Amino acid sequence: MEMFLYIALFAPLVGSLFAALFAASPKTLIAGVVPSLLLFISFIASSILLAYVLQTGGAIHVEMMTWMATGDLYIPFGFVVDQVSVTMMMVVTLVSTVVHVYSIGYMDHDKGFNRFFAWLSAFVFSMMILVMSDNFAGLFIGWEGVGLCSWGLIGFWYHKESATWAANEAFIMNRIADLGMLIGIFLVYWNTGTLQYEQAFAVMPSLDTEILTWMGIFLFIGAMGKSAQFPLHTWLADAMEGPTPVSALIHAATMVTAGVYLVVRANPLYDLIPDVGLFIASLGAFVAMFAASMALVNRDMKRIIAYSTLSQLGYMFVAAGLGAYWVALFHLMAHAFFKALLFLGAGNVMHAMHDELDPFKMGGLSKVMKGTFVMMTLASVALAGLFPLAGFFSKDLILEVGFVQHHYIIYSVLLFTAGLTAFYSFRLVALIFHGEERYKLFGIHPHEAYKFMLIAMSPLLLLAIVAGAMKMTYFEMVTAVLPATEYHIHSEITYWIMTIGTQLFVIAAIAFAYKKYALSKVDVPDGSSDMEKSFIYKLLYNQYYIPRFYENYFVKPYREMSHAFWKEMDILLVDATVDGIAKFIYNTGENTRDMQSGNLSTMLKWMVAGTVALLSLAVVFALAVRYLGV
Amino acid sequence: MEIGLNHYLVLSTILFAIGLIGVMRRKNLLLLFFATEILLNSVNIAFAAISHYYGDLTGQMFAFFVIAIAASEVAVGLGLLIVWHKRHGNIDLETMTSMRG
Amino acid sequence: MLDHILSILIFFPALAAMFGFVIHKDSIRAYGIAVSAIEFVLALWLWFGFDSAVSGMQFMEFIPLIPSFGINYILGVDGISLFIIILAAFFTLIGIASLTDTKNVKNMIITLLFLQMTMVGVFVALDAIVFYIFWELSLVPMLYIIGAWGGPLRIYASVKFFLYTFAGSLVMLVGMLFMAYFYYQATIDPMTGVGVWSFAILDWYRLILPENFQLWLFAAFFIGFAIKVPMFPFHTWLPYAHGQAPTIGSVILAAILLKMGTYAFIRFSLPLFPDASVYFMFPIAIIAIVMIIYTAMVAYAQEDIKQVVAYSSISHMGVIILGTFALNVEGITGSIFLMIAHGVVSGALFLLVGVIYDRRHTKMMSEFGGLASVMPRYATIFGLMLMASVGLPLTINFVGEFLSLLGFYQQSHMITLIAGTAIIVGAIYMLAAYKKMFFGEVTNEKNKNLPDVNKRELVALIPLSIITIWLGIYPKPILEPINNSVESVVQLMHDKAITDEAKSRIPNLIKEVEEVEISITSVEGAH
Amino acid sequence: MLEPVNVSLESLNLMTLAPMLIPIIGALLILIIDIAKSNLDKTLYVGISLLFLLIDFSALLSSAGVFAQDGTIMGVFDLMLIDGLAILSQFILVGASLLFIPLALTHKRFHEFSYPEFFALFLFMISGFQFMVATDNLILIFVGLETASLALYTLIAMHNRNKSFEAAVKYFTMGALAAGFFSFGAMIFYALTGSVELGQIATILEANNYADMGYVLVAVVFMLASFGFKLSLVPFHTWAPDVYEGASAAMAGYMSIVPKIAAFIVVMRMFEFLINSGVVWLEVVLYIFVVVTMTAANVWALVQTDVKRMLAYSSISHAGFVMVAILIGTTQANSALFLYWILFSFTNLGAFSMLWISRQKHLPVGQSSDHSYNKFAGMIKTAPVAATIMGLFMLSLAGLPPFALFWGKLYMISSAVTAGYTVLALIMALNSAIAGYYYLKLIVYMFMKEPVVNQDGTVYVANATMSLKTIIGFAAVGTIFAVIVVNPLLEFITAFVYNSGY
Repeated sequence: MEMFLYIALFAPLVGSLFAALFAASPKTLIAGVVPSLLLFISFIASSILLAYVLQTGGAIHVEMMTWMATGDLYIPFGFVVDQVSVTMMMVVTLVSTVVHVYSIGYMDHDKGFNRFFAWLSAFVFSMMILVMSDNFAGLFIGWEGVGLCSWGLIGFWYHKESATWAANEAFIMNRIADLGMLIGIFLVYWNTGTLQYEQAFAVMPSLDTEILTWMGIFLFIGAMGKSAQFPLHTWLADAMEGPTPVSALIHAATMVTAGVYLVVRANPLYDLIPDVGLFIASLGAFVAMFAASMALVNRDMKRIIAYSTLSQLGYMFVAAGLGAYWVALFHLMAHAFFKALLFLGAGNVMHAMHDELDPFKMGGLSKVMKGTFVMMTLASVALAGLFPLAGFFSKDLILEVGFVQHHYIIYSVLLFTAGLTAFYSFRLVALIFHGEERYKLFGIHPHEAYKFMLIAMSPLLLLAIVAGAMKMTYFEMVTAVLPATEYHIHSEITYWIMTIGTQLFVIAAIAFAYKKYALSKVDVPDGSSDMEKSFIYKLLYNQYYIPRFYENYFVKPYREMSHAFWKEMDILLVDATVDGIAKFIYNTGENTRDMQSGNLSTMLKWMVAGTVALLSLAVVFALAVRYLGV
Repeated sequence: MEIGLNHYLVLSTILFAIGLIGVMRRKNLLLLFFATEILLNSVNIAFAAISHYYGDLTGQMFAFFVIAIAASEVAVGLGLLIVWHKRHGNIDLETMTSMRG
Repeated sequence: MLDHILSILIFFPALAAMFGFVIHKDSIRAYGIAVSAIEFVLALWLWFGFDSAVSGMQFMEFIPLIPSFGINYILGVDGISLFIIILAAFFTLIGIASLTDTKNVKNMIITLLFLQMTMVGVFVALDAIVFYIFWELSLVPMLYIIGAWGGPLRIYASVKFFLYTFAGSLVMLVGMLFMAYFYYQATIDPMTGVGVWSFAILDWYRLILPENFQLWLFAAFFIGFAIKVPMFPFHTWLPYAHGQAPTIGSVILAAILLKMGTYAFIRFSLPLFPDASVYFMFPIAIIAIVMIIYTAMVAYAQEDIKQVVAYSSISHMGVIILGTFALNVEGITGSIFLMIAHGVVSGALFLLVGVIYDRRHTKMMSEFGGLASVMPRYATIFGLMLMASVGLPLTINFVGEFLSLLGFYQQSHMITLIAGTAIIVGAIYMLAAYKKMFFGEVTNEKNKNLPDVNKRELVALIPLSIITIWLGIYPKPILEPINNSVESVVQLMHDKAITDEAKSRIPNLIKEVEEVEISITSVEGAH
Repeated sequence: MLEPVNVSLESLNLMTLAPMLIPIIGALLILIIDIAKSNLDKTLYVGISLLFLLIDFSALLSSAGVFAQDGTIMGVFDLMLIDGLAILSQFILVGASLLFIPLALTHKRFHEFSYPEFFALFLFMISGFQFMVATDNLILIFVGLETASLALYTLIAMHNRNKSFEAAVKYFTMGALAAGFFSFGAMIFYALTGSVELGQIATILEANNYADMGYVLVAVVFMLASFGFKLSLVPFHTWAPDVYEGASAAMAGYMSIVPKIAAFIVVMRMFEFLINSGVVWLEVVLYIFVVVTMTAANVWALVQTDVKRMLAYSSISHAGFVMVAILIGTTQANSALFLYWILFSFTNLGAFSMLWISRQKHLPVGQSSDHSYNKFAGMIKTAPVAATIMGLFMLSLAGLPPFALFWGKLYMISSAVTAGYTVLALIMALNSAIAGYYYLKLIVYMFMKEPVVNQDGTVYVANATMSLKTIIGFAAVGTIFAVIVVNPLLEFITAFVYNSGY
């Protein structure tokens, strides 16, 4: 089995390096095909591992080699395939295989075709390390690795200012969180003496709650950055500057869920500190609604989906924070499928619309893009959580968790957000695919994407539809390592009322969206309507002014302070002091050199003066000795 | 009043002071040399007096040596002075300022 | 031959440099490459012959120099110095191989070989005065390199570099003389009343000083080392030196010369003055924080790419200092590893800056933009080094930074948290610089047809790239010998510590080291 | 009725006079040869001088051997005092003279060397200095001092330039004043103790426990002023820069070494017993002198534009540095003085010889002085070897290891440290750093600037002959490989100093 583990892990790396060989040369199809194939192999290997894990119920643990060892610190490259990581591996390899194949078509005309695949496969490799590592340091490798690849892929079109800016923003913001993560790791090491999950978690119950709390908080700060939780969320929306497959893979299905994975992985720790868990859940609920609200009014197709991702991550954190780790992981998986599907669909639309992103400028595309239309609609249904698609099973479960644990505020927030989700999802679908064909005004001739791209997407569609059915199998599998709490509402009636109520609420929201954006006439907004002038709209449209706040109160002061430090402090103070001392010495010489006037008379006077001075000193001293007895 | 050792010493000191002042004030090289001669000779007086006071010949010997040295100094000094005068036509200290700083 | 390998390592380049005078200037480059290659092979041989399991000094050599005053030519190498020596040999080779300056190339190569002698000498000397000799001598070739091949402000920069360091090390010299005197006092034989003069570091290790002496001596040594490192606020010579130096000068300066300071902290300050090290731990940590954050911010404000790298060096040196003063095995090992890592990475970055400077004769970032599409290979290697510089895992820097910060975390959580912002602020200036240089459209006509990196440049850059990743993934071969030597240093410090705080701050590894026996409580005449 | 003087030759111990008499004989021989046949070539006189100096040196070696066996030798009615200090300083005196004499064999013809009197005077001067160091009788010190000084004034003047005369006059006048000070100081000592022998003076003063402290101090003041002049301590230093500039470079280099070591010996004999018997005043004053001399001279040297003048100030600073030894007064410090001075003489003579070798017959057009910094700009391009050697001397003067002077500085600072003068040690160290600047300045000019005045390298070796090159090579080798000789030298010096009771 170890062989399959290594195949699963390293196949993407080989693919990446292979593509990187061609990075500087013009487009070669093979640079896309080979990594895709290798990823497929990785997927197969993961599947075999999954089968193994399912069969035996055990985990595979390997230690490849030592990474760092000094003092008491010992960090190996160790990998573990257990129920949790194999789930993630499946999600990662599957979605990325799909995305790779899709990208062969999507990036068809791009100059950086080869480079794209190098980065993309490298990303998958990092993600695999992240999920498979058996220790915190290894996790951190993957953690930073995905950050790097995300930087490279967001800034893939590096000639675009906005893209590179977004890439740097994403990297730096992630780094802020990574510091938290790093400190968390230090805390783990100095308190447990090891960074291996197993051993560290084994020691933790004996530790002080305060220390554990700090540990939990710092590790979660790391998770907040990767999973773009408030207040470190702004990078995710900006990350949409990258090519759409990237958004699908990284910013929807995999990387952003790393934070959730971390919390799930560290469940023995978070079980010990329910207060932190509650905080995580509350933040998750807040983010769920917060992000959904921004999605309501946004006019950028990809950003809407990105906010939706953010919102769904909030859901996952609610589940994870409340101790329902398997639920979180289940939603993570389901979400990966339909969200990736949604993004890839959006990619098709973008291609068709020549990179136009404003859904108000589209409309009626269902006629020309049937396949995409079907897929995106179904994905949206899944996202909205309608029976019997994946979202229904996973998302409603989170609502139940909140309810069962008596966190009613969280529950209501999530419920309300479910409505918002349905609304904005179908607002998007309606604007893109229904109504008038507004794009004609702009002289665009849309066309459906390549067949094989649609075929590539189909596994995701399938899973988005059926994933819910795997719930119980899944439950049995992962609870081998995660707390096996089932969340049943005690009264059957309450359960049915809640479920049906939620469904009705969601359907109502969808209907409202259709009524507003599909059935009535839609104009391209120009800022003149009453709604656009309202405060709420502006607030939401400007993302609560948070990016502006960051720009004005962090970025700008930092820039100005840097400049001041350089010009005022370094040059005018520190360096000037050094030079000042040197100049002082030099100028002393310059100012006193006239003592050497060259005039013999003066020279003689100096001599006599020196003697006289000495004489007076002598007299003073002699008097002192005589009369004071010094 | 009897002239004692102290009187000689005071005289010597006064002469020495005069010499010093001369050294400082004179701008004429020749007069400057005179001032240095006064310096040395003031010491001679004291040496002779002290020698007499102690009844020891060392002081007088010292005085002789000082005289001899003063003489040779004058020889060298005048030599330099003459050369200087030949070249510059004066023996004014104020003109000797080609090197400074 | 292994018995005298250290002497050979020191004097072979010097001797070769002498012969260099008679070599024709057309073939001097080949000569230089050959000599430095041999030196590099010798250094590798040293590594090969080095016993990683031994924590003490190896390949010791002893020749009496001024025995009546306790000055002897004592050499030795342990895990702490071994890799810096190899690095020095390596960078000289790379530097000569990639040398593009054609002006007075003969003088340059001869100077570089002399410089190599001093660099190796500093790291193998086990006698304070011999150490000091090489320490000071290294200034001269560097002075010449900056002053003769530098930019418009070269003379100011080189003189500043020289005098600043020189002044600092003279204070250090006074400290050394005191140290020798204390040793003399401590070894006075009550029968004869005569002591033993010794400048041998290993002798000094056995000396336990009262705390107040330690504090003063620590301060004296500190000034010398801090200027060399350079630590804030003594750092201002560095931007000038780097800004004006030719590529090769910057490479060697950043890769090796700065390491002398941090190495000296570990070789002298820590084991000689354990209590003072603990006493000054927090003030120095705060300076390190200032170095990390402040200089990173200053780096962000720079307009000249070379200055960015220069200030980034200071920032990284801050992390090294922090790791050193963690006073535990993790931290010190990390800081030594980071020395090597920073050497490789900053050396490579300066080489990379040199590549673009050779093409455009400007280092202003505003002149560039969009280079990624014109010079993709260059952009890739630069990107790799940039990522190494910001401490991405699986690159060489990460190992060092991680261990350094991890180490200091034991001493202070808050300071580590603040110092940890290194990974943030580092990313900010580096990414900003990279964006300015490589991203965007090519706007400047002159940049449209720049050739990508050529073979000669690749010869230097590829090995560095490989090392960057190789040691990031598999640091063990280096980490292990370092670890062993550091353990003995830490144990020595623990054993020597006299204050309770120092005893508790410096971990006891329960490991056997040479016996510490001499101690003095007061010294007559010292006030 | 006077008793007939009955003196046995053995008790006179005339051998003690031998080292002083040898140069005198040589000088007389030169004069006689000149009378017999004039217009002989200078090489003859150089040869004779060298010969006699070598004989002198071997005579010194034999007295060193005697001293090593029997300790201090007295002779000639106890006027002569051959102890370790005397022998060591004479080694330096004669050794430096040996290095100086071949410098007369320049490529260009210089006025002074064509006169045999130059060599005669030179030998007289050496013998004067030798008398000065080999006695503790104030009369003999005075006579030796003046013999040497008067000869020296003449030697400077013989360079036969306006500046040389000016320098000679200045030096002479101030020297006369210093002579006055000396004799006045000696007079007070005599008045206080009735003796002119330093040993006896010390004994008597200690016997009455410094009852007349005020008068002792006055005597010390005059002695200080007199030797302050000789040692060029600030503010008695004003002659030095001008005289160095006016004298030929070779002469200037010689002057920076030989007269000073002689003066140092006298000062050591005179002041150390005072310091050791607790005359705090002297300690304080010397402290001030040392610090001021070191620092002020350094600061002035910074702003010079002429290399020779810079070296003049630097010599003043070095003298201040070495004066520390007198202040400290331990055996280690006194040994450091000799070690320092021996190493310094190599280096400094080498540096001045480099100036000498580049000396043109006449001032080049557009230059105000012979050795302006500008003259050396870009020297590495036109005369690489000369530039390297010059740079070497500068580095050594700056105290950069492992060159000669570093060891001197090291040992000197160490002696300060050992004696508890911590602050002084730091001041010494920092002064070395300041000094670094002006030495570096020349290096910067030579190695890093483009040639401005001389595009042709031959100017830097305009004066070079085999003998000059040999001397410079000798100095350079000594400077580089000093580390090898430091240990035997140190052991030798320490033994001699210690056995002389200092």
